[in-house]
Amino acid sequence: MVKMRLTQAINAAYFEEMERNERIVLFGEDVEVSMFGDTRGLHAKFGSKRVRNTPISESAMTGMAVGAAMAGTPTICHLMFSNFALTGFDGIANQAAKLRLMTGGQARLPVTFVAAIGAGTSTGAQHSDTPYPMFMNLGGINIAVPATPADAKGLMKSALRGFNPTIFLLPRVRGATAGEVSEDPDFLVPYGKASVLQEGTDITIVAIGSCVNHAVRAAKALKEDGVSVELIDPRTLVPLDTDTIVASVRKTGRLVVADEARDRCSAASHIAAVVGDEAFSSLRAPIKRVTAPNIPMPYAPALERALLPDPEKIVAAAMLTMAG
Amino acid sequence: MVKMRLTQAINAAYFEEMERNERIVLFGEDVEVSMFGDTRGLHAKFGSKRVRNTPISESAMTGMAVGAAMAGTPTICHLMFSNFALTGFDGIANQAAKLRLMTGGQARLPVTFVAAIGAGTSTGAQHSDTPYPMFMNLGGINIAVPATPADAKGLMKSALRGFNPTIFLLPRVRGATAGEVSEDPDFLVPYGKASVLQEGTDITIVAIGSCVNHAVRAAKALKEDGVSVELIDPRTLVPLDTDTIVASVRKTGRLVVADEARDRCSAASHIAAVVGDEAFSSLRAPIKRVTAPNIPMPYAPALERALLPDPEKIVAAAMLTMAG
Amino acid sequence: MSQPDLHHNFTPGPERLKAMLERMLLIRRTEEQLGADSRSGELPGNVHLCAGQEAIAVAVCDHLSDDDYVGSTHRGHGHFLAKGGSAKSLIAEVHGKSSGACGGLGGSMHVTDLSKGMIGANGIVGGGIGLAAGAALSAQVAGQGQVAVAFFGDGASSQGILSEVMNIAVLWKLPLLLVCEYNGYSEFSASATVNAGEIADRARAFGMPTEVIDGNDLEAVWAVAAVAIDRARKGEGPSFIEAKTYRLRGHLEAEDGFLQAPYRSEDEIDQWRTRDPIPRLAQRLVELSALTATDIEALEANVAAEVKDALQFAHESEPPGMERVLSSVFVDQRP
Amino acid sequence: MSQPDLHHNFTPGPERLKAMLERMLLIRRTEEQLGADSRSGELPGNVHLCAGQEAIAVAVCDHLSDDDYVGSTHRGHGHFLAKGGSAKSLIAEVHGKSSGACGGLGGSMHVTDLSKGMIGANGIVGGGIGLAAGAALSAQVAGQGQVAVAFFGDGASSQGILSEVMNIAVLWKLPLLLVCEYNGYSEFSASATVNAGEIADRARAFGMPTEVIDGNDLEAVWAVAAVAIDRARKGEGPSFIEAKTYRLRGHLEAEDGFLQAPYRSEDEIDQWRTRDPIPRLAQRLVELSALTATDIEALEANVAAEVKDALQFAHESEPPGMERVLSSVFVDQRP
Ligand SMILES: Cc1ncc(C[n+]2csc(CCOP(=O)(O)OP(=O)(O)O)c2C)c(N)n1
Ligand SMILES: Cc1ncc(C[n+]2csc(CCOP(=O)(O)OP(=O)(O)O)c2C)c(N)n1
Ligand SMILES: [Mg+2]
Ligand SMILES: [Mg+2]
Repeated sequence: MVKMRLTQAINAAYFEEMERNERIVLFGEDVEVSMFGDTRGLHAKFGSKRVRNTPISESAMTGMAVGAAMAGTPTICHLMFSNFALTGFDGIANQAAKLRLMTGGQARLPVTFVAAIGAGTSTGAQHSDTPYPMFMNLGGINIAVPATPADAKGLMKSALRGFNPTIFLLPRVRGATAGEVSEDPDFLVPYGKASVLQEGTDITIVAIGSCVNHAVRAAKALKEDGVSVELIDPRTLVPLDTDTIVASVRKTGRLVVADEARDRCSAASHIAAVVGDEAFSSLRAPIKRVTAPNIPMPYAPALERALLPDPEKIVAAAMLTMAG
Repeated sequence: MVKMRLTQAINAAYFEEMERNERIVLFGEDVEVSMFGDTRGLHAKFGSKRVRNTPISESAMTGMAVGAAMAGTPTICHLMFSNFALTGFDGIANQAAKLRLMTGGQARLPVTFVAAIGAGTSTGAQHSDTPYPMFMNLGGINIAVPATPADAKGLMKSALRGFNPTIFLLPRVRGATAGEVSEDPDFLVPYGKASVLQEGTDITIVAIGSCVNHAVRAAKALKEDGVSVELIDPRTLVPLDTDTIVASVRKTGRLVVADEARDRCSAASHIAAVVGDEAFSSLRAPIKRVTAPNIPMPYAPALERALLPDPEKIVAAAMLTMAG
Repeated sequence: MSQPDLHHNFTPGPERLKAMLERMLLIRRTEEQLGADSRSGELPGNVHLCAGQEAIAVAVCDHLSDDDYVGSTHRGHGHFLAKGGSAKSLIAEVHGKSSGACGGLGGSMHVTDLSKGMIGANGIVGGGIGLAAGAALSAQVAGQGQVAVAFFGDGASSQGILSEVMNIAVLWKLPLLLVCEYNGYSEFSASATVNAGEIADRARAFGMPTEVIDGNDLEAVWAVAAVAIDRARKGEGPSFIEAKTYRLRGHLEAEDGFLQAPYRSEDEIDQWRTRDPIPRLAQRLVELSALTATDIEALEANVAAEVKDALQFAHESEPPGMERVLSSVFVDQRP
Repeated sequence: MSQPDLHHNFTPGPERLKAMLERMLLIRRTEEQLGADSRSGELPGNVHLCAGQEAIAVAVCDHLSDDDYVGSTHRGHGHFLAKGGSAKSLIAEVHGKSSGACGGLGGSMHVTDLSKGMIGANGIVGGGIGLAAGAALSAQVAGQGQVAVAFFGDGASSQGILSEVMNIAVLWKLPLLLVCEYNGYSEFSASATVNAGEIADRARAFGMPTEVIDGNDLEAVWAVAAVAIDRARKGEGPSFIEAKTYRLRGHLEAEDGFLQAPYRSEDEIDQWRTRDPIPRLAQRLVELSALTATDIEALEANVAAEVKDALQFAHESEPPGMERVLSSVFVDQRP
């Protein structure tokens, strides 16, 4: 075990897997310099054949990543901010998510798209989206949203050993939080297995990405008020471990979902819909969603803070639920 | 009143509004020929200044439509199939949906993106998506999904008289269904006002786009079984008339949502989440979603039929709910 | 800009030409069958036929092995067969059968045979360009001398992804051949109304060897492709071929159902019929004394038998079941 | 391809040059203030400064009125001020205040002033190109002789949307001027590593009048832009200017926080400092006997006062409230 930040954990995963599998390549705009730090050192170590800066060409990048994967080369396509995934969306939405089905299962698509999500640093509406709900609706692509360095490393390593297209999202404001990470070269985190961060009996809180940290704090505050929280981080949104979530709510009877995405058709909405269906008879109160409102993110810091989920909002939602 | 098909109703809306407002322009690939028929005759009538075939350049098309609108020209950007909206997604997701907010409310964006949605004619995975859930999550763009010729005309006319970016989606398999349409030049259908197609007391069915017709048939079948259905078509998904839906479920205590989109983070999920929250104490059974599974659409006709919502699936979901 | 010349007087020789003539015939007759099936309402979906354009696919793919890659378009039957795909798996696929190339899950616009390096027809105009460029990157990293070819239309040339790919391919010296099948139309729009300037000039601007050739002259295509593919194999980077051709059929078989007026003249079509690459190559082989009328009949008979077999195979095959779908979304994972 | 020449010996005359010098100074000093505020941690978000590139924005916009449109980039402060935006509304915006150009909702990457025809900085590289082309379409339909200018970087030139827009602009003869601010870098990548061939050649391929000029020579930019904009106003279609320049500051002010090593040499930066367009124009005016040392001091003092006022204005302004947000998503509709 060693303590590292989330971006360092991803960096370690790249290093280990690119050493283990000589075929893996990585490209993206300025991945040599590495603005976020996750690709730092890779070019020096693996050279220009396997690590390449690209021009600003998101359509070609996503399309090429899929083509390279289809031809047998596991490919990491680094898209910097997740909004730029929308600029080059065809390769993701119309190709990566569909090609295996369209080819009748012929294609293996070991391609991993990496991008940062989330607001909180006043980068404005075009650099602050949390678009995983859109990706979840695509139907043919895995989605990882790690909230801890260990999960980041294990999920990235699993993606790079697998054969399914994956969107790997870094919660931006969590990049600097450190945590213990295994050094076992075969440390993997499976897709579709939620992490139960804390067991509890009164209420289930499901938190995604940047909201996990908020939820941890909220759970502490709630504990002081005598509320026992079961805290679940799904870690991957596709596949989504609804079994763990539903089982938890069957036990607690209450659910709050905290998700930085805009509310409409959010991951929170979907989880609420599934639980509302499958755990209906156990529910003792309405399921509450703590999400961002249905608007683009403004620039001014106070507005950003006011709009984003935080521990207080999660506590408030939980208390409302407890009262229900 | 005159009987016409959905695409004819849209055609009539274009004609009337383009005559009324000389500034409106329309462009898209082969809009002169008009594969769907909705743009037929416009070029002959309004000429090459206002009606233009474009090259196959979805990124430029969406970006230019937004820029033209921002500069004061109401613009219809015809994208043919909704999957191609994903090819040119930046102009929609990063520009249209965000520019008014980013400019602090300076920009008016009278831009209407038109595209066909849905499967059912074996056009394969890249021509069969129903991506409105993704658009709903964008947060700054209106979405119309008319299911009748009258709504199609009225919603299109409202979009063309307004100043908000709008995605106008034609349910493909409904294109040929005829219905009565007003000839009043000021016949408008408002955004955010659901249409209650049938009042009932036992169960609420919310149906979107191509599912409306299925739901009408399902309601007939259910009536024969003595089940009284309240049938609601939201008509616009942004804004979404949750008030009407919630009020209905408060009355009936039961809800089925039928939506051709993939289930995960679908409109159905979102409506279920909102109703599960706001009408919690009235619910007598779990809310059921009749949606497409989380996979790209296959080609073979029998598979398409098996995967898509239909009246039988809606009836089955309703009966399950009635039993609950 | 001085760029290497792709023009050489290479020639395939009569035996190879005869094989290519047969391949072209197979494409033509297979598509005639599919066109008839589409018009009779037997086929689901739409079909886009490449009749008249076969020389380009066949001549280019003659230089490729199964280890090389081809990315294609919505009009991909010809590329599929030229790359070595079988008429059986093509016809079964378009008929939506489990024995089809993609198990009946893809359809006409998605015919793919990875075992032959055919990475797929694509329903997104421009989509195949990105995929082929990615395959070229994979080939370059693998270092085994494989190449990738992207076929695309004149209409597709206005998609931004082409410009992006040309830039990257030159910068990275990718083993990529870009083949623009200039058939003069983008759906129902004449090319000049949707393409400014000469398409080939766009490629030249990036510093890529570029040739404009008669795409209905199989030998001409073959000769230029020989040089371009050889360059790619040797690590000398991408090339661009603009091949002028014509589609003798409609944009899609169903177009008469919605067209209000013709978008091209009967005259124009007739003119191009006289330049049909198949009789043209046959004629050439006759002139070379490499082909007799009897030979032609034999070729036609072979091809007819193959198409008939394939159709019967398709008819006798089962449509795909749901299990096939569920196992075809992810690898080792249920959707 | 023979295309019209944009090169002429038009000259703005000393008074106009002096006004442009002052505009450049205003941009420089305003950005110096914003840079300092960013580095001191007073500003939210990131700022990208255009120091060294001011001549291009100022010379081009000198030909434009408030009815003309400018689409800009992430590095848009200079375009905003050159198009007539005020330092007050710029500084207040970047400080996130309600009195800012966008009420503090946009920030540095989105500064917009529609009343001046400045349709916005844009956080998406290439985004402003599409918007400006759309504005050009609007102008063409309106038929009042308005024009639109798209500013974008050398890095942005590899975005496919540029190729798409060039094609459409030529086909439709849009009143559009495309201005590539070639500063040699795309973030931290030297241009030659991300751009194959000459960018201007790509424009030529579409058949557009195209010039490559010294972007630090305000008069040269002015003269070429004069012709291009005149052509656009007369309905003669789009033009392309590639203006070679250099950014004297980092890609973003915060870059020292994450850079492990410099990506350009001190030497290179020093060399370009000697070509700074501001002293260069001042020198030229002195040579023309149109400017004295006292004049320069007066200009500097004016500008300093304006920046100081603007900063104070920003400091004294309130941050935006939630009501402003809720009314800024839709027109006549709550989000
Ligand atoms: C992204 C996208 N936009 C539009 C279409 C609709 N479409 C299908 S084929 C076609 C024309 C293609 O023209 P070209 O590239 O010249 O190929 P050709 O049909 O002539 O072989 C269009 C516009 C599409 N399939 N994908
Ligand atoms: C679509 C998109 N991709 C990537 C980025 C990240 N990015 C911001 S500026 C920049 C470089 C732009 O270079 P250039 O166009 O030359 O402009 P310059 O910064 O030199 O003025 C990049 C890659 C972005 N903002 N948008
Ligand atoms: Mg064509
Ligand atoms: Mg630059």
